[in-house]
Amino acid sequence: MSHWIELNIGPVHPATHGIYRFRVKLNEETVEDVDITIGYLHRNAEKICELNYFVNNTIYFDRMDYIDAMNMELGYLRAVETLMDMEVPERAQWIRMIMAELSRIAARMVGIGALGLDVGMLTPFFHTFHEREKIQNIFVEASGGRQEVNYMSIGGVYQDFNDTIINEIKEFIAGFKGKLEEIVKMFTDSEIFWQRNVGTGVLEPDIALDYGVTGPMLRASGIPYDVRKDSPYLYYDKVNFDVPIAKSKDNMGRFLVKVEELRQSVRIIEQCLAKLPEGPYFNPKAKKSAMLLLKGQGDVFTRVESESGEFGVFIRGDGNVKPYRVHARSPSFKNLAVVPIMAKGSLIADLIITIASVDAVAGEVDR
Amino acid sequence: MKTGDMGVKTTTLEKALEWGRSNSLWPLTMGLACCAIEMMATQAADVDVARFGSEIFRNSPRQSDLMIVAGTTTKRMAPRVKRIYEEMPYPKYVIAMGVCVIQGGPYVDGYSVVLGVDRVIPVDVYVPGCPPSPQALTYGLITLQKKIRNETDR
Amino acid sequence: MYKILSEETDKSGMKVLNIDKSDLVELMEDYKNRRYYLSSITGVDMKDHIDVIYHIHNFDKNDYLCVKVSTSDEKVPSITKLWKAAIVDEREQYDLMGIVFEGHENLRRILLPDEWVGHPLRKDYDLNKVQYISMDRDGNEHVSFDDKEGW
Amino acid sequence: MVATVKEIEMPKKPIPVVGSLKLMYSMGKYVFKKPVTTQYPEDKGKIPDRFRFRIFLVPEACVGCTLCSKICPNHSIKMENWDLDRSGLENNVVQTARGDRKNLQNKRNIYPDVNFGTCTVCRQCEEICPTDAIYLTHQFEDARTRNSFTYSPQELTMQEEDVIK
Repeated sequence: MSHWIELNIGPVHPATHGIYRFRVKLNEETVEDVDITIGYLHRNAEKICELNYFVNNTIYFDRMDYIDAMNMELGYLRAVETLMDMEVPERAQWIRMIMAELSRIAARMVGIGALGLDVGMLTPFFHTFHEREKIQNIFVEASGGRQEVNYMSIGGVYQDFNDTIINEIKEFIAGFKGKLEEIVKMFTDSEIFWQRNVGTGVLEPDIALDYGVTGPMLRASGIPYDVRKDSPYLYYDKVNFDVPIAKSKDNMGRFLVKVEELRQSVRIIEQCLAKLPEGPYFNPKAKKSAMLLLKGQGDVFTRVESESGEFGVFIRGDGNVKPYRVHARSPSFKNLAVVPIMAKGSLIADLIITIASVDAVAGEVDR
Repeated sequence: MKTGDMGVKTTTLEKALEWGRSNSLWPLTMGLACCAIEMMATQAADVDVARFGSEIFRNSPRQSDLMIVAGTTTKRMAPRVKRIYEEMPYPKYVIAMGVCVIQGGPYVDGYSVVLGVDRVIPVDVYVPGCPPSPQALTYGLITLQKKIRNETDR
Repeated sequence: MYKILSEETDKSGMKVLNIDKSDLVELMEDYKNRRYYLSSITGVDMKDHIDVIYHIHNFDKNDYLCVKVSTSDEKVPSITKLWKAAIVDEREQYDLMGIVFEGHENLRRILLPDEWVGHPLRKDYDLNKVQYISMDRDGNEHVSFDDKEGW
Repeated sequence: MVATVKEIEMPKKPIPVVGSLKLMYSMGKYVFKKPVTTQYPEDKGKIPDRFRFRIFLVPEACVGCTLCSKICPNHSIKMENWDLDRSGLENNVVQTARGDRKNLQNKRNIYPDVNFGTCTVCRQCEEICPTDAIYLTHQFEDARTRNSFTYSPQELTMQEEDVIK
């Protein structure tokens, strides 16, 4: 005899990682259907972007995927620079690459720490946030902002790297390698983590493609798609790194893919530091006096690999100092839509882990 | 002691209560947006807000007496914030963290953001910054403690 | 058979196909059979008409393609039958831009409450007309123009 | 470009009791390590040079060009009329290469006032300012119990403690 329950999770709930509302239809303990309500953090960034100058809008992109601000800025600025035919000096590109990878590590640290909290482990949270704090100190050292950095400008970066920053990054990388293995061991040595992650939240590759899922979720389903590799931006074609995939398609696979990506990020940063050239760090075309006069015309759609997947930005300019239309293709928005498929037939407790492994960020889902 | 023992005793009792309240503020995790991450960082090892008696971030409004509204409050979220605030037991305090919560922040031009959470619930301490660093939030907490002990009004 | 009105390359080096909206489903079906997947849907309000821009992607060939449709009566055929990714995308564009996707089974607002008046990303949307949201005991949201009812 | 794909190996499945003991050991190690917590109000920790928070103003250098109010993404900066000559400020001089002189460039006598209740610390006003008159400093301890964060040009020249008074 079946017993139907409708359970409400959210909008404010520690397991939702942001403010979404999950209405779960339960057959005793088994999830039959999940109805996701989003929009509690709809901050109309796309509308405001139309009212502002091109230079202003980086701050709204910072706040989309707020734990991975550097990649969001990069996504917007790539589009703007393509629109304006603005060239970025070599040094600025390498600096951007280092910062993007550091930002990816910082974002993953939040994601993994929060996953630990959901499984019931409090300790990894403190370790991951300590590592994140170190990265944020580097960001402050470079830009002055901790989390929403506003570091990259049109045609380069606002402030140059100096020796202190480079030394700090080197120090961090040296310490992080060992620390990461220790954090991973904390998870994989735990019997509970193992039981709750293996075999839950299975996502088949054809469903993932059909729903437009990208990022670590797609890679964990066995499809090696990474924007950094397939259509390289910055100098990702000049560094060596691997695209990790997992065959298991479950939550454990996603966790391991994310961890492996961290190792690859460390590898990329090391190569970047070795190759960092001297030279100007911004394009003189976008200097002080011209900041408000930058114009663009035409359509452009560029994409970068953010921590949760393929982040695309569409901009249409009408030859004015303000963009005509800005649209962000946010990966979390698509990734979250597949949760009902992944959770169907699983236990209610596994739904929480599935949501955590999606790593959706509310600011990016709702924009 | 000229005005009678009772008066003196009540004030000292109140002082003791204030002192006790101010040193055991248990915050509620009201992480709405970007500032939530910095709020988590405040709880984590590097700043460790537990040193001020804010021992643990509770997930239930029934168990907490301090609501840190961290992040943009949209119009859709405002009724829910109010409902959660009403569920908290007295005495309750509110810290508005970040400029979005104070006056709308970067989204003042928009159509879906509440321009200041003090239109919805009463706020005790405002912590500006976008987002405020964990130290700034800790300073806000100290300000709140001082306010509870009637030591500051700024 | 569908007809491509014009073909161009945009600034980011992406191939752009301009087509008529009656050919949309047919063209998309053809590309779906060639293992293309939907990436994003964007609506642009050009005041007298609305441009709907589809970005599709082939993972094997690593090829990105842009399909542009223009509509003057706010109606475009839905492609949710081809890709499930279109469900949320079309709902978002309906919500913010007011494009009606014909054939979409669940075309409701997704980011704003159901009672919201107007589509905010339209160029003629009046930002000075502030709308306020309140919630009753059951959790249903109500929208009004009166600042006493809601925030 | 051919993607270099790396398939992930599953780590070894933990043996139930041994895994937990290993975890206990790895966490127990930290008992003997130095604490990482900064004792905040007493010790402010390491504040990097470029850390920026509250906006300050050098009124002698401001030329009243209104660029900062134009670039501010959310209109936190507005220009306000403030007569520097009559404000009683003693060092009403601007230091230039040609010597000290009065702030004659600011003919309209307009100076920025900042609403810190909406300022996102994006530092674009500092970037665009042609004379480096507006700048951001380390000062982050400005929590208040009232929702009044608008700083007049005069208050922008003062330290936080003086503003409260």
